[in-house]
Amino acid sequence: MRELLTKLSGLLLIALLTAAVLDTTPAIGQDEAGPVDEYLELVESSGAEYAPAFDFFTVSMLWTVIAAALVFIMHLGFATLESGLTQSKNTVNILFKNVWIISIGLITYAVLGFNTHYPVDSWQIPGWLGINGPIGDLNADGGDGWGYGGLSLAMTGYGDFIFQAMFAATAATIVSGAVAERIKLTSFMVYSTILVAFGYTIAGSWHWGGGWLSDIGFYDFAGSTVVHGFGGAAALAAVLILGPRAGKYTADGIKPIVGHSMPLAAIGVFLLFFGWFGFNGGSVLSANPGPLGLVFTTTALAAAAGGISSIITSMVVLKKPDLSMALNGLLAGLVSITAGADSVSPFASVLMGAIGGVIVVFSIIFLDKIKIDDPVGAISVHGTCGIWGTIAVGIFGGASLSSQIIGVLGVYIFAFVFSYIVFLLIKVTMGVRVSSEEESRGLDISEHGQEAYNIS
Amino acid sequence: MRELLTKLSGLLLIALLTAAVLDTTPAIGQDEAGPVDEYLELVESSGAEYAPAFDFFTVSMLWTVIAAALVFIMHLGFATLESGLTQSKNTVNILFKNVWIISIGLITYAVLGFNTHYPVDSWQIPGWLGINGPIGDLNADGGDGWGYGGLSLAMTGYGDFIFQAMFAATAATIVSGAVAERIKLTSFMVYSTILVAFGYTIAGSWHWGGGWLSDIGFYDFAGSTVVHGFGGAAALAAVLILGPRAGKYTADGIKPIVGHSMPLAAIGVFLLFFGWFGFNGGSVLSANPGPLGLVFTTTALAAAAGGISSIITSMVVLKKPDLSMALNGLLAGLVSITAGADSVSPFASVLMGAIGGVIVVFSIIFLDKIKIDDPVGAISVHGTCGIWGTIAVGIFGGASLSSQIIGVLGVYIFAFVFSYIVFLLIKVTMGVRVSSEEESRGLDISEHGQEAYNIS
Amino acid sequence: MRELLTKLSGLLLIALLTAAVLDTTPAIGQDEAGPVDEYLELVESSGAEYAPAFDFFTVSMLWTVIAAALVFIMHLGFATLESGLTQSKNTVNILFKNVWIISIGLITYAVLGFNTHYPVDSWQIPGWLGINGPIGDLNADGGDGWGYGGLSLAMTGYGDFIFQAMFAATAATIVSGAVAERIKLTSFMVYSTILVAFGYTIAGSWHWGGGWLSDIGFYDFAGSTVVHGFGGAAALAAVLILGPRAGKYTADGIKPIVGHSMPLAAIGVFLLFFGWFGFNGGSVLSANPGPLGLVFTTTALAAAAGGISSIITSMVVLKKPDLSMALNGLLAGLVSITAGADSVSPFASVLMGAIGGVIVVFSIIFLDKIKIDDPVGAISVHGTCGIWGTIAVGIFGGASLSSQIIGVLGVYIFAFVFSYIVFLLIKVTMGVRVSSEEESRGLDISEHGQEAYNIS
Amino acid sequence: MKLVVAIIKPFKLEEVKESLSEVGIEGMTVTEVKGFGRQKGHTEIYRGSEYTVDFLPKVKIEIAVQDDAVTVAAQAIAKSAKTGKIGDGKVFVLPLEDAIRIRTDESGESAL
Amino acid sequence: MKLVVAIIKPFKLEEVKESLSEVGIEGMTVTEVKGFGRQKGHTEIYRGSEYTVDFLPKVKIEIAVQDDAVTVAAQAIAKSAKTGKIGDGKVFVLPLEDAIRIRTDESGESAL
Amino acid sequence: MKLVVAIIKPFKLEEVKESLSEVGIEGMTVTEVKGFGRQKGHTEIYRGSEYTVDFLPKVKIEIAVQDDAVTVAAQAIAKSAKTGKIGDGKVFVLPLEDAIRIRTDESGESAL
Ligand SMILES: Nc1ncnc2c1ncn2[C@@H]1O[C@H](COP(=O)(O)OP(=O)(O)O)[C@@H](O)[C@H]1O
Ligand SMILES: Nc1ncnc2c1ncn2[C@@H]1O[C@H](COP(=O)(O)OP(=O)(O)O)[C@@H](O)[C@H]1O
Ligand SMILES: Nc1ncnc2c1ncn2[C@@H]1O[C@H](COP(=O)(O)OP(=O)(O)O)[C@@H](O)[C@H]1O
Repeated sequence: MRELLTKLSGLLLIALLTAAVLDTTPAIGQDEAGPVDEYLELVESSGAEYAPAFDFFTVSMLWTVIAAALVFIMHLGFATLESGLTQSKNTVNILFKNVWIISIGLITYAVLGFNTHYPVDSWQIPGWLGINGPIGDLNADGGDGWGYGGLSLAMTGYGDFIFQAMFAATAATIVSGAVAERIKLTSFMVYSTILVAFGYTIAGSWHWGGGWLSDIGFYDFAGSTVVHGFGGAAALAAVLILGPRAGKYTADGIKPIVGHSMPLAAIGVFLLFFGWFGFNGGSVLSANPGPLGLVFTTTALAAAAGGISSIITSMVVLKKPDLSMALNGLLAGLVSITAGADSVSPFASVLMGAIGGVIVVFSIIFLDKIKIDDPVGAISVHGTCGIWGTIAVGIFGGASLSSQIIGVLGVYIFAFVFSYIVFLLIKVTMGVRVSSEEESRGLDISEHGQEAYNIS
Repeated sequence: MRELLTKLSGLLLIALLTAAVLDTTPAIGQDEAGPVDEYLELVESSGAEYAPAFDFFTVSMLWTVIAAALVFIMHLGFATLESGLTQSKNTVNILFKNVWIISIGLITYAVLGFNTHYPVDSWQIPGWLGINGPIGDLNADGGDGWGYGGLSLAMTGYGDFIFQAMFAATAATIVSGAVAERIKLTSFMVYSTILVAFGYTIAGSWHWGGGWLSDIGFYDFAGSTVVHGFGGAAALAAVLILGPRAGKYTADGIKPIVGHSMPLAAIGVFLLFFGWFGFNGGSVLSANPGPLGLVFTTTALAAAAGGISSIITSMVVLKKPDLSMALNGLLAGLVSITAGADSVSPFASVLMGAIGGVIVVFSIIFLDKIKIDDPVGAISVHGTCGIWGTIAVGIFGGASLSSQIIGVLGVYIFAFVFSYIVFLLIKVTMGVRVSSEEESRGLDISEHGQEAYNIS
Repeated sequence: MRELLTKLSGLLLIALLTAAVLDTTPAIGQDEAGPVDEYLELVESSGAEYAPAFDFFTVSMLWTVIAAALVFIMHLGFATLESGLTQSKNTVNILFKNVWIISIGLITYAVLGFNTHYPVDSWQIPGWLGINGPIGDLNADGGDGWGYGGLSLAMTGYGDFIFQAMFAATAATIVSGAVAERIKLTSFMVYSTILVAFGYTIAGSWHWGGGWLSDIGFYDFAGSTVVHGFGGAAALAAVLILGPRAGKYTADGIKPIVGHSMPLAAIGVFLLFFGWFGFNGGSVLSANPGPLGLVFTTTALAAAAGGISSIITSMVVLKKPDLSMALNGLLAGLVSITAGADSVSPFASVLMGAIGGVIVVFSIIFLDKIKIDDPVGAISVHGTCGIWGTIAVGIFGGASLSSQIIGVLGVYIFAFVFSYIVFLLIKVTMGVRVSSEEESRGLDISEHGQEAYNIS
Repeated sequence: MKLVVAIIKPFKLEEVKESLSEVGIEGMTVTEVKGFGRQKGHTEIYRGSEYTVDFLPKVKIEIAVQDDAVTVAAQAIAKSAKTGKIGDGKVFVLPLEDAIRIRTDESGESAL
Repeated sequence: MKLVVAIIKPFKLEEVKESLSEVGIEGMTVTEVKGFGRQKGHTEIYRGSEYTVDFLPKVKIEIAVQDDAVTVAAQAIAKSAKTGKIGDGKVFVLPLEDAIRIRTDESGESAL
Repeated sequence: MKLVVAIIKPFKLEEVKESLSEVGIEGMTVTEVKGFGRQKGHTEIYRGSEYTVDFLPKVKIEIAVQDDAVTVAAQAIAKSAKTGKIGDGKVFVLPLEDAIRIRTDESGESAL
């Protein structure tokens, strides 16, 4: 025993010694120091015994940035979906708006969004409002290790930033679809900037920023309410002020304004589905195998269930297998699972998605009935299903139903009022709607002097 | 020495103590417990000495779910490729079918597919048939750790499920392309459901489920035969019953029915190529650096070789650089390497892909000659090249040639017969083909009452 | 103390013993050996104390291949962007060229590119020219572990190869856009092959291959100069010889030849943005959390800033919010950050991107003024912004300004001259331009006998 | 019989169609055309260079009618297509010597 | 000379073209048009609301012929375009005063 | 009044338009058509099978003019549209009985 013990200690000795001098001489003798060297130093510096945790930290960080890229591609999804479900004479305008949104969304998030979304200790109104300044060097002061947020966050400061930044623009994109084909470009540019810079981040701080919603135990895993619901409610307010597209609601009933390209719409929905794996999966905030697998599974099953149930619903209610409804159904399923993806069973996720798929069809038809004109169904998909998805966590995910309801009310009302006021102010100052002349001619020519298609 | 020894023990002591109490106090003193904490506990619980293996497990699981997302995007690839190579009057129908397939594919895989694909010990006919029920909570009983399948699988139960689930719908998608532009929607919905729920999973269980094919040493790394071949053979049976599109084969020869959008087709093929990195790369079933790098390399080189050889072939044989052939050539290369991506050299992969690229051109022309109408070339790409890819592992990958041949025969015959019977039953019960009136008008209007394009 | 010490040693004993015999019996007693087993053996074989480094190696390798897949999708981005910004009568031709480029790019890189890009010790002209043969089995001789390049590279040989191979074709794709709509297909096929096989790899070897540029301390993180600049300069030379498209520059001024599909163009740019996370992020060459997060952040912010600044510029200078300029602006931002993504602050990245977005607008207008016809703006985006991006590292990233300038001059001059000579030789031998008859009829029909769109 | 050919603004098509059916005209053939006349086109911009689009989208309606129905048809069109703004379009009347209904081989006025 | 104008169902174009060349008519100009008449359109549905598509896709064929060829042409078209179902279309005959072949400046019947 | 109808090669449209405005003709209606005549189409190939595309893209120009302007217009078109190669197209002259300017209800020559 003693003999063996000595032998072990010897081994151990070599190990620690080698590690200790790694920065001077590479482990497997060779001249130039590389990433693995540096990495070993990092591990050493935080105590060799934390190696496994440290590796986990690294894996989780990798997943975080990959997830950020997946969320980014959702913006292409939105751009193509919105283009596909609107008229070709407004396509340049829609694509332009989406370029604007992702750009301004990322910039404003760096300038003030991130620190307003996560005020940490600097609230103006504790738990309610904490508007703060730009990000600094997030790699400084251990922000590039688990020094950032201690062991409670398995990512670096920049990882946290870029992942959240990709979310930010989403709210504005949702509105973009609902107000399409008649909104004034410059007005939308101003509106969307204010919405992503302040509206989204303030509401977000209530929950993810550790504000009052997190205190009351509101549960919204990846943002059925704080992302999608916020966007849907904001869109509703904007549409109410903006009014429907010319010729949509006539004396003799609803005159559908048909989307110009179903392939574009389908590309959009599949890309959104794809990106959603980063949206929900990344919200695990680590590469923890258990939750990660569950989230991917519930997300995919809910989307599938939403697709099937919306198909059946459209066949029964509309007597036709309506592609645009099937596409919205997939999204409805995704929004419906977003709040509880990590806390419900696969079976529950199928139920949640399926119900979402039914809800979205009726919501779209209903909104049309009451003359709320939403060209792409954004209010129904994100707003209506956002409510359902959040409540559903109270039913299937063990969250407190009352907290869920309070959370929905809080965020939706704020989003609606905030959006309503901002949009109204813009209306009185610069106007929000193009002239009927410009509208019938199409925004591409009237706003951009460009056409989307030039088949020769 | 003794002195040092004591010092070491001291270090060690701190290490183990800290670890031991991790669940009560976080390692780097701070109040709230986070993912890294939990992770350290997990590591502890399975014995600190397994840390590296555990980390590997985590990395591999991450790769598994990312690969699942990549395989998912292949369904957008199929949707756009099929749309692009068919007429615009059937585009809504094709997109709709693809939404249906991915949705029903995921749901049926949860309901019975997964446990039928992997019967483990519950076979009705050992090695041949093991139809089983829905998945439960796959994170239970250590399913979220390497408890799942022991060390033999570097992923959790849900990781295994979602990755395999994304594969399942593929078989039906392959058929979808071959029967496009004339099949009755409802009939296809029924057919595809049965095919993915039973056909694909039963055939798959023979090999990946540990059935008779795995016993005879059949080798099919990522599914040249059990996925692509299955789909191709099933498609052939369906097309034989369905017959060609009206006006394709006339008294005075073949009248090509030209695809309506080459950009859509190209988008589809590039997305399939992209997703194939998850299809083949994920089939490594871990993040093992050696095989992973090899698989990515052989996959990419085979595709490239297929593209080049099909281009040259089309230039020589057809006197024209045919884009649709070049696109099919890339896919042919991918199908040809799928069975052996992990077990052949880069050089062999180039050969395998190049030969696949030649085969596909002649296969397409030949099928047209014998009046088998496959609008997108699915039978040639997946069926014909699937055979070649599987045999090729016997030539370049050291698998037993006879086992490979037996495997191909077994799966192709089963797929063909299964598909033939199911399709025939549907034909006599509900009919499989739209009226010639509906066909000439287009399925979009006749089946969906919608048009894909509305340029205004 | 002594008691505890004994206990510890006991634990340790078990640990080491188990590890020692891992290759004979699986750790958690169960029959079949799996990837985790093998992995533990690998760890053992390199010394248990390297476990963390080894895990890091594995994570980094995973990121490398994922990044390779992301770079691959950039080729779809190029294909769609180029198609969208050109006329529909040349779309088949452009798509075909892109299939060719990625295919031939991968193959030539395997045949000679990789070893010419990284000659290691086999230079013909040390630091300047080292043309070498095909890759062998890169997993051999420890190439599948950190034996490959020792600790200085956190990837396997194949990981290194596939990631670099995906870059290679980029140079040719950039040229493809600039010479679109009038170049002879076969001539382009020859030209692009030579360019990717020799031109790109030789220039690359000067910097990444450890050639003279790396000696003078030239800094180009992910290739503003050695990838994008090279392509832009080569494109300029080709365009000068080729001349503008018929009817572009007339007696009464510039007659714009309008792109045929803005949705295609937008899809292209968003996919390029998406793939750029692999292009820059993968160039960290490891999963090191600190740099990874920074690179993702600077990349995204620079793109966003480029988008916004180009939008503002187009509104001010052109009086119109020009979508095609906004799209080029995003790319301009990306090219501008590529050289310094890992070595500048987020703030600097915004500045670099914003300036790039302004530069690109003026560069496009200027080139049009001097009658250099670049249908997609490739020379401006990759060439002009490539210069800015590289210089900017000298301003914001602490690189030596002089080295940066020398590097730009060296690579741009070489690329221009190399491309000019090759293109000229092809012109005199096989001709480079289609007949004006073919040009006005469109390359799709004259070169391919196919049309891109057939709306029925 | 006459062939009444009208060039109108696209968004007026529905109105014109209705006012025609009011006067009992149920058959017509419609073509998307581009018009050039007093109404000038607009200038567009692409990647920095301006250009003018001269041709404006118009819709052409062709209606075969009996002689006595010409004025009614022409009036109905003129009334419903008018906006008073430049570019409203034209109505042309051409002589029509014969007409055949393919389905029935009827010819002359009964074919309309 | 006359200008024979036919409105037919799109999928009949090939047949009509062939039967015309059988009677020696090799030149024609074809336009995609939308037709409105006895044949009613179909109803489509989009996101829950129905709407009817009145206009049906048709093809217009214009053929300039010598006076004596009119009946042959008209018959050839009528015969080959007939399905007997409503919506088969019309054949109109208009007087044609002059024709010029741009390439050769020939005019009159020799220009056809 | 006459209706001058010209079928020309698409890329000649600009030239024709200019030479027409030179002779003071500012109004016209243009339609994209497909032409069939002496000029033969081309063969294309798709997935291994060849097929011929008979119809060639052409542009149809319709111009209503006063009687005395017919020759000028026809000449202007013929001159500017000529390439001398087969497929240059035709100019047809049809009688026009009446014309109405919708905007002003003017009719007859003053409507042109
Ligand atoms: N001489 C003509 N021949 C044929 N079509 C004409 C002629 N003049 C005008 N048009 C058609 O009528 C449309 C309207 O004519 P325009 O002169 O622009 O306005 P208005 O009819 O109100 O004077 C034009 O766009 C063109 O399509
Ligand atoms: N009076 C008309 N003038 C011009 N075109 C007509 C007229 N009536 C019918 N057409 C054209 O002929 C097509 C077929 O006519 P329709 O009345 O539907 O069937 P049928 O010719 O068999 O009676 C219509 O779609 C329209 O294009
Ligand atoms: N008889 C005709 N009726 C109507 N259009 C005709 C006739 N003949 C020719 N065309 C039109 O004129 C075009 C050119 O005619 P074609 O015979 O090809 O060359 P060319 O006019 O030089 O002899 C054809 O594509 C067609 O559109």
